[in-house]
Amino acid sequence: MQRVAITHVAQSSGMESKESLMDFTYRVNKEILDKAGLKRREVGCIVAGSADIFHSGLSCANAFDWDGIGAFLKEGSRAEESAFSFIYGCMRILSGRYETVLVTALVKGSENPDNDPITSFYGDPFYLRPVGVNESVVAAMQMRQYLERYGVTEEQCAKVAVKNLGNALFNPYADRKRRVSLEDVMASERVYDPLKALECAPKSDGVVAVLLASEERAKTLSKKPVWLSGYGCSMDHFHPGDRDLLKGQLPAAAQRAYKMAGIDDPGKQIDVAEVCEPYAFQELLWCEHLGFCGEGQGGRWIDSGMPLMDGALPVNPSGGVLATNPYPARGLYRIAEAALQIKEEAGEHQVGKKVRTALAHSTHGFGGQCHSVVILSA
Amino acid sequence: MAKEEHRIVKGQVMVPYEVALGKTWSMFYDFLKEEKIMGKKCPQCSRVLVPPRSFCPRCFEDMDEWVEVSQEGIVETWVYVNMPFFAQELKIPFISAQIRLDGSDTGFIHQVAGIDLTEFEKVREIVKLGGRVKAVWSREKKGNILDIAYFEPVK
Amino acid sequence: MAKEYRTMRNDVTLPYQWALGKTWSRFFDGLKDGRIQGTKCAGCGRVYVPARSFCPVCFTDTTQWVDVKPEGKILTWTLVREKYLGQVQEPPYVVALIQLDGSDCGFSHFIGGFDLSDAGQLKRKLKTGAKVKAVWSPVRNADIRDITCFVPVE
Amino acid sequence: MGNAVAIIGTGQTKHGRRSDVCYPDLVREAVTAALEDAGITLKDIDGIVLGTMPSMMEGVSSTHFYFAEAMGSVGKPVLKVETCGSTGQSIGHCGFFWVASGMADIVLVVGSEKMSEGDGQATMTTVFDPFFQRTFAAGAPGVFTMQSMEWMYRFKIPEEKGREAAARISVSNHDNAMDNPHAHIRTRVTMEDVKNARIITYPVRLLDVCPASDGACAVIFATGEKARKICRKPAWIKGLGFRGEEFFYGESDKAIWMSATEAAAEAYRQAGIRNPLKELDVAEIYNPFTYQEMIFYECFGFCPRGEAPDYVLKGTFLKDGELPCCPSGGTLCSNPIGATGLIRLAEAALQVTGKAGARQVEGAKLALSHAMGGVDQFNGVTIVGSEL
Repeated sequence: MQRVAITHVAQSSGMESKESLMDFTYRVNKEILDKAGLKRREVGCIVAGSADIFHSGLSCANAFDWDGIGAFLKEGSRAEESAFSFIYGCMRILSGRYETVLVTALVKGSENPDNDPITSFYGDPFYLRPVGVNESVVAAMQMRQYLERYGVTEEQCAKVAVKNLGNALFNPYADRKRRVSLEDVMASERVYDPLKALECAPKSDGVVAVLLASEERAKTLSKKPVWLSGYGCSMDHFHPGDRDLLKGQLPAAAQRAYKMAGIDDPGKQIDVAEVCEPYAFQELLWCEHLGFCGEGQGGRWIDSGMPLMDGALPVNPSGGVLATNPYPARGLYRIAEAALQIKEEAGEHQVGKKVRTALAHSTHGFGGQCHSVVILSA
Repeated sequence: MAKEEHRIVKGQVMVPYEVALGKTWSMFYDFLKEEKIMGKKCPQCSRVLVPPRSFCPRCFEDMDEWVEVSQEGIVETWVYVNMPFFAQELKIPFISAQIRLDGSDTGFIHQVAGIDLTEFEKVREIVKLGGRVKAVWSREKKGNILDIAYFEPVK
Repeated sequence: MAKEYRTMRNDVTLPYQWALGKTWSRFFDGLKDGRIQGTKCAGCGRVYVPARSFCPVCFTDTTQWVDVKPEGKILTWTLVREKYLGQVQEPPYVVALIQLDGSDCGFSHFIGGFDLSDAGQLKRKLKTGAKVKAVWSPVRNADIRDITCFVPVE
Repeated sequence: MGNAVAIIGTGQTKHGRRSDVCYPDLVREAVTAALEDAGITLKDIDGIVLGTMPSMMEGVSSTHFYFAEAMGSVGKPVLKVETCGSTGQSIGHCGFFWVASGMADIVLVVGSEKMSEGDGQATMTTVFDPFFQRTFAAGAPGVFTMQSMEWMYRFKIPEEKGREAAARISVSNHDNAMDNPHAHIRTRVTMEDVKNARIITYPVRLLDVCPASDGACAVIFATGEKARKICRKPAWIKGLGFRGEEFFYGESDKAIWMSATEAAAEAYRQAGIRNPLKELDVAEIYNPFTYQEMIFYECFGFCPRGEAPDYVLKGTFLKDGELPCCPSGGTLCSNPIGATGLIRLAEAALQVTGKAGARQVEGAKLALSHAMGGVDQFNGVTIVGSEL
């Protein structure tokens, strides 16, 4: 069977950029090609990751993306969420038809309205949108159930924000850089009760690119390629009321990825995880679903210190989505960060332990309607 | 009253965005204020692109060289637009045209006006593919594409 | 958004006319008449509100219509304080998932009818599992806002 | 070619103004039809690919959420792929690669659009950049007219001849649509009707232009092994290509249209086709405008540059001609944009498997399908055959 590797990674800062989206995209793609020593023309295929509604008011995002991602007259495509783009890029290589694929995700959150009005357009115009459902509303309702069903405390949820924003101080690409205490988080406005302002992700700018290569090509392009060893994805019901918001589809997505990667004890076999947590408590819930701790144990898990930077299974050493949230690009940021940890190129936020296997997770939609899990190995 | 079996719900979506021009496009508009049309030249393929880019999409190299192009050019193609649609900016009838400005290597999209546009048959006697047009400037410059008011046929 | 670098406004406004289809037209006609109707799946027996033309789990057409009670229990809720563009109403307001008696899913709607600024009252009235009932709008347009909101039943 | 992949089932809605159904139900109609055609159930599906045109065409963004149940994706992996008008081909390509990668055995691909719910031309205007070109955009007709005029001028095609050939294309597409139960527009038109129809943007008249349709299409892809097991007569994917040019209209030459030319060349290379006019048995071209269809004939190598009108006038592309084009009635008679490119692929698959009913081209073994997207920016091509 063909294998696929990430050979190079490039990313922009998550902070507000003064550049046009086109130039902003170009800089990062130019950088990754230079790093790999490749010309645009030499890349086999290019896949963009961008979403129309998050795309500065430009419909058919791929049209505007095309020049900046270097895709002029090249084989290519676009997926609407960047973990989708990543796996589509991998499929192109695994098919044996391409040796290299460049995957680039891009957005300028600073040009868009806030995430709450934007995500309300996920809702249908008849039932959900007219009663004010958006991603934060569903997350808050999910959090309330999480607190009540398992007795997880608000403080335990707030600790995620403290941890991730703390980690972000060591990540030069992070958007929100501010040391916050547990008291700060707890005292921040309860914007969607019980969710507090500092527990909700910002909206960020961000361009991130990864270069994928076939096994043979990867070995010539990079001294330390990072291999895709597992992938899983799963979609949930549209109406939040049709699901148990605390069960969801992440366990199914994770099981698919673990099966492919031959992982049966994720808490032990995974060395570091980059988890998509647009709301603080979701990191705890997702860690349960990923099998890092038992059902309802998310609160104890963070109390134990396991997911801290120097813990047994560091989660979001980059600062995660709470620090940097370029919405449609955030999945690929997780994947890129996981790859950097394996490559030992994460710089100041490189975790203390040796990383052989890393997990990257992406989610979007109301209460995590769709989840993707990627396992990378050295 | 018999109820309709299926119905339509009307609605509107308004999403505001504020997009950055970046350095290259900001400068392009600054040049328009001075009544100059500037393009950028690719160091590799030597093409001059108007509107300018900070990079050449084909060669994928930075373009740093500004080049002033002519305010006159050839109509590569045009269309007489006389149909209204939602949120249309220009009053109909208008002419959209692709103009190859002398000294550039790309078609520049703008409008042709300055003539009586009411009757298509008369318009096509004046506006022709391959015909020459030149820029007419707006007196007041607002930093947008209509700082060039329109292109008019050169007699 | 006042920015120190050059930007352009790019406001996208688009008009829509969304088709309800047969099932949802009938559901909203019901609301206009003061009835909340669901559809029942012949396969799994679940009752869905709002009504569905097919069972979201079994993927088979639903044919049986059932009336559910205009009351039910709170599954979860949030108090919205955040203000944002194009919001459906002025905050604060409460959005909840409500399981209507006789149905097998959560129904998204507002909870109101009391002073939301009183934290004590809020906590007392908005307990998960607490009973709520629909308040009908005096003006009905055959849409989801024909129910003004749900109010706690003491 | 690597791993073999085949189409084992297709399904389409009745296209047209479908205000009788809500959007998810429209999608489900196509999905159900495709499953029935393949003789499998949702349980057999390993993954689902969805695509529409821009998210805001119908005012709901990221519709993979809204359609989760309608496309049968709950509990399954999904991919949402979108490339504007060429979406239909791009999602087909994604279905192909998902199966070819070995990560899935059977993948369901769904494309849809409900044009009656939004304002198509106003939405398309938002594809143009807000900095330079949107001010002058006049929806799709404006652009396609500019392109057609440039092409005729470049190759010195007399206006009368262009008009005559375009009218012939309109007449033949309308004739063909009479054989297609899914088609939106099913009325015969005469040459005189076309030439006297209301002017949209000169020289393009109403009957030169596609309708705005509601519709969905689903296509099921499988590994060669599965296909042979499940399907009596699969349609094999022989070659595919997708190309895009610069974003700004006018920056590349639309009379030559490199993206269309090179997308087809890539697909031909993979399929081993050297003389498309001789080797292809049928083509389903994305032809929202009559004049544009002729430009595609040239880009796809069906005839030399500038000679498409001659070939049209001698009947080369008629149903009984040397290379029948759009026996389904084409995009000109049904255009639910996000589905349209996939419909072309589905129609091509039906042709090479002998399942096209009244629109069947006798003995068709090798077929080209195509879609175009953006402001004349993108082109995707897929070639299917009755044999691997």
